[in-house]
Amino acid sequence: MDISSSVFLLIGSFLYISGGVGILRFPDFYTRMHAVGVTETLATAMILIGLMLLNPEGLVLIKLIIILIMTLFISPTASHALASSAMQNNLIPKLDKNEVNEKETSSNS
Amino acid sequence: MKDLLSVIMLLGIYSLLSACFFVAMDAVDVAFTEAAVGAGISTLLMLVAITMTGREENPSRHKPALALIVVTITGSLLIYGTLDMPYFGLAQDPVHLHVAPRYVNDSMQEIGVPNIVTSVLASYRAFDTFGEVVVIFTAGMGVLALLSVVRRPKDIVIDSSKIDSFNKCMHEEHLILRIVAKMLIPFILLFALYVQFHGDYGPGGGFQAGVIFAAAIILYTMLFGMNTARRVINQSATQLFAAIGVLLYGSVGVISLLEGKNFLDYRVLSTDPLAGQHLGILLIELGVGITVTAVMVIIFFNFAGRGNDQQNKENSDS
Amino acid sequence: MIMGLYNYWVVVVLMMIGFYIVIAHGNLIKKIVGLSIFQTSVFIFYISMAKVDGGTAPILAEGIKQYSNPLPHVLILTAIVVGIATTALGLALAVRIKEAYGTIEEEEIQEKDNLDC
Amino acid sequence: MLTHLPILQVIVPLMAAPLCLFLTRPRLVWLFALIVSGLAFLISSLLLQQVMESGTILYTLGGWDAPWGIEYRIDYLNSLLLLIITAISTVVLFAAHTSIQQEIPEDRHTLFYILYLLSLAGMLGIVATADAFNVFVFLEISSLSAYALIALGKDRRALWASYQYLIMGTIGATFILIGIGLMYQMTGTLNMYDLSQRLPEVENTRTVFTAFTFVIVGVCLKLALFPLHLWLPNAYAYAPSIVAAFFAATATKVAVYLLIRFTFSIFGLSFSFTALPLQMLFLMLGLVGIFVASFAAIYQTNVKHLFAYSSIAQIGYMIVGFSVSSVTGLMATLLHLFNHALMKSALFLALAAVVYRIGSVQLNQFHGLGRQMPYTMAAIVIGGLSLIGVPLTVGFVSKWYLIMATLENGWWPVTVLILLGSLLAIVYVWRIVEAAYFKPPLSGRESIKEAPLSLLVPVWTMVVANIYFGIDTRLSVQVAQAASQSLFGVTP
Repeated sequence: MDISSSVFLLIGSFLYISGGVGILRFPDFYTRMHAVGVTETLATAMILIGLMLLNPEGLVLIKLIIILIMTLFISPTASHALASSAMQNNLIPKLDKNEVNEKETSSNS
Repeated sequence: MKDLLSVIMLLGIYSLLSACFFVAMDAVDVAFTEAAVGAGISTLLMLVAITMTGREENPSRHKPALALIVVTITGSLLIYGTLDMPYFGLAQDPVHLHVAPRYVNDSMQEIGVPNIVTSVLASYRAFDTFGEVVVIFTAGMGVLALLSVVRRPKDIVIDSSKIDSFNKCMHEEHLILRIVAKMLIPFILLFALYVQFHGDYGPGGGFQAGVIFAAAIILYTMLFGMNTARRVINQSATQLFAAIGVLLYGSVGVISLLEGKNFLDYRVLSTDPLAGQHLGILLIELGVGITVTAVMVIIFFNFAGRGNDQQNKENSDS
Repeated sequence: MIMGLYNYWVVVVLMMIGFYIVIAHGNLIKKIVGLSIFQTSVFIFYISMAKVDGGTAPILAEGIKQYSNPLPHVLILTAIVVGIATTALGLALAVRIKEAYGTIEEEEIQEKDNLDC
Repeated sequence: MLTHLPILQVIVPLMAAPLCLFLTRPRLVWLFALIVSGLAFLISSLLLQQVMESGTILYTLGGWDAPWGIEYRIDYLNSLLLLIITAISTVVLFAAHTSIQQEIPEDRHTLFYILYLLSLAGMLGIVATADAFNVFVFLEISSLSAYALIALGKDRRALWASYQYLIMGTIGATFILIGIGLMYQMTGTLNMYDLSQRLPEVENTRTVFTAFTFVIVGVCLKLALFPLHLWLPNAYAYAPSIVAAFFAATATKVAVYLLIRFTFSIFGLSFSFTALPLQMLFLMLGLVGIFVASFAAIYQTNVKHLFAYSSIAQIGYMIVGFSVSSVTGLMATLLHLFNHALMKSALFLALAAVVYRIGSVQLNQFHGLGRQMPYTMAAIVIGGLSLIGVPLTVGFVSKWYLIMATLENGWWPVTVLILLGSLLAIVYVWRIVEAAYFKPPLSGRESIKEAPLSLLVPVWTMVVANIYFGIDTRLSVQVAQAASQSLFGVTP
């Protein structure tokens, strides 16, 4: 039980870190959002499952399950809201792979 | 940093981190409040405020030398003051030897509530909490005095037909957000009630519950528009609720006065002193919850209403 | 000594950052942000002094002997509320100032006032 | 019910404030607020009587004993302050209904009265309580409502003044909070009496020294002691006249009270005056404050600004009396506190009447008002004489005791400086007299009439009080003497 929970926790932490790396390394707003949005949901789920395995009975388990369900709803919605508001405010996704463009966005941010 | 938006987001993160620090320091109630207030409501209010004041800061022309001197003097005085402080975390610090032991050791017999913070907050130092509710009420009245917009009846008549058409086109845009929010809001309200009535046993209480309850209403307002929210939540009724909360708290105290005991002595509320304490704490926490919810809603509505009003004026000017 | 006091020193540094922002910056919103940092650091100071090594959160439960001091927690709950009340009022004033003066920079407001006199 | 007077003093206005929201018409709200304030005045006079008969009154809130629960402790010092605050508030409220008609939009009237009552309750709470943290909470109630009230002023500069006051006030309050935290850390208690018992054990630590400094600086910010006075002139000048009248007479007095309470009752005399060179520092700041503010007052063209600077100068006198640190000196401070409240409320109420008629308080608009508004102008003249300290007015009594106190200590240069300061007061008061009586009325303003009776009655109530307490000094001197003797621990 302990081992499996630590495996889950480790996977979750790894995903968080990779999301963080993504935020720093990706070139523009949408790709960065993508990096965080995707990893974060999964990572949170992993960590919550890991915690459930640590304490598999009682009120705590129910609370964790509720948190899990809520996160599964909320974090994709938040990413969606962020992306759509960026789109509405005319932030154009970077499509070409021009080197000059890349430097501009990184210096802007 | 010249962009106020990022300044405010960083402030929110700072508040959330300090909330985490409070958990590490065993102050769960405080952490809860700091997360709800510092990271939640105050960030939100600041964001609404910068939509009206603009988010760019001008390059400054000030000379920081004087400020630096003042800050250095104050800082070094504080560091000087820390040198004789009792060390951090030791059980024999004076703070832990006087006054506090009674709360830890006797509050179970005297009040019968497991959460010591609640029993100190709501019974031993209940008058401070009464003051706190009045502070919140004052803030609500102050914001009302500063920002409330007088609505001409003409606007409202035109509004109601407009709202529906406006809603329809907004519905397309915010489809996902609205559906998720509709699902979440009942849960948020339920959670607020849980926090409200579970405050005796775990972290939580009237204040945190009030903020969460208000957060649900604010979420609804942000997604469905001020005008739709106005149909559900009556402005003047909200103001009355803010008053009712304070009065509920105060009248618990007045009942003890009428029974011949001192102000806020809950033991008169029931024949059994412990049951009296329970009832008293329940009632005053309810008062706190009502006032906080109402005031938060008042503050948000007035900020947002002011913003809408400004936009309308600009539109009619152009 | 370093282990016993470092917590307070961090608090002092945070406090002074907030205090500096309040007095040195000219933007009204930023002043309020500074005030917020200043107050939050005072909260951290209070909460730090309540901590007892090996203690737990002050919610009575069986089998636990050592609790942290609940009194500073209560005081800070009140102080947080006072803080948000001040913030709300300050922001409301800033919004009104923006409407009346068209700016929220301290120097520009002073200039406009001097013109009025 | 008589045993519950200490708490009733605070909760009557505190609970009346939300009740105002249930009343529909502003006129009703005004009447209600006036009754509440009158009731508070009644309670405070009963309290003073009780204290005079039976000494200090203790009242535990929630039935919990002192260091664990919050306690109210009413002695001579508090009851004097309570009496001043409630009396001024009642008289000022009487004039409020007429005055705010012109200065505040109709839909804000109810809110005005609510905030006014909250501010009153906050000040009463600060004065009545014996718990250091409770002071902070009520300080915030009174200051938050004060910021909102000042911002209700017509001029846009009122907003800016209110914002500056908010920043300075919050810094001051946070400093006090830090000071209280440090004291709590060293002693483990928040009750003032308990603190005064436990502080001597640890008084030689650097932490207590820091706590003392922070509390003093925080209080001085609220007090507007020179050089921390920058927020005050604009706040008083651009606030609605009624608000200015109320705060000029009470707000700084509450801060002086806190200063006295912290230095004498909590830290104790010997610590307060040895840890810092407090005596010299306050003497210097007080004297410099008197002169700088008086000179500034001479050059003002706005009469409200003029009186605001004169307030700062008067605070200087109180601080000088405080720094003498003898029974007579403290007595002079307390007397001046009482008397200055009477003078400034009379003057600012008279200004409210002027604003009501001519809509401005610029000095060049005062021309010829001496003949057009004879009663109002006579009130300003008597109030001004009192500021100078002419015999038969209250100003004379307190200056007399102040001079006695400095002479007792052999500080004759200080005495000379105080007298010189009074000469400066003659100059700025004379400027108003000159404008009002010796200049012809402005053209197009011949039709200005005397202010309505609802404003004249409160103005003249205060003026008569100025003269009455200048002649019959028994009550004020007796209470001030008893208070300062008990603070010095002298048994009469």
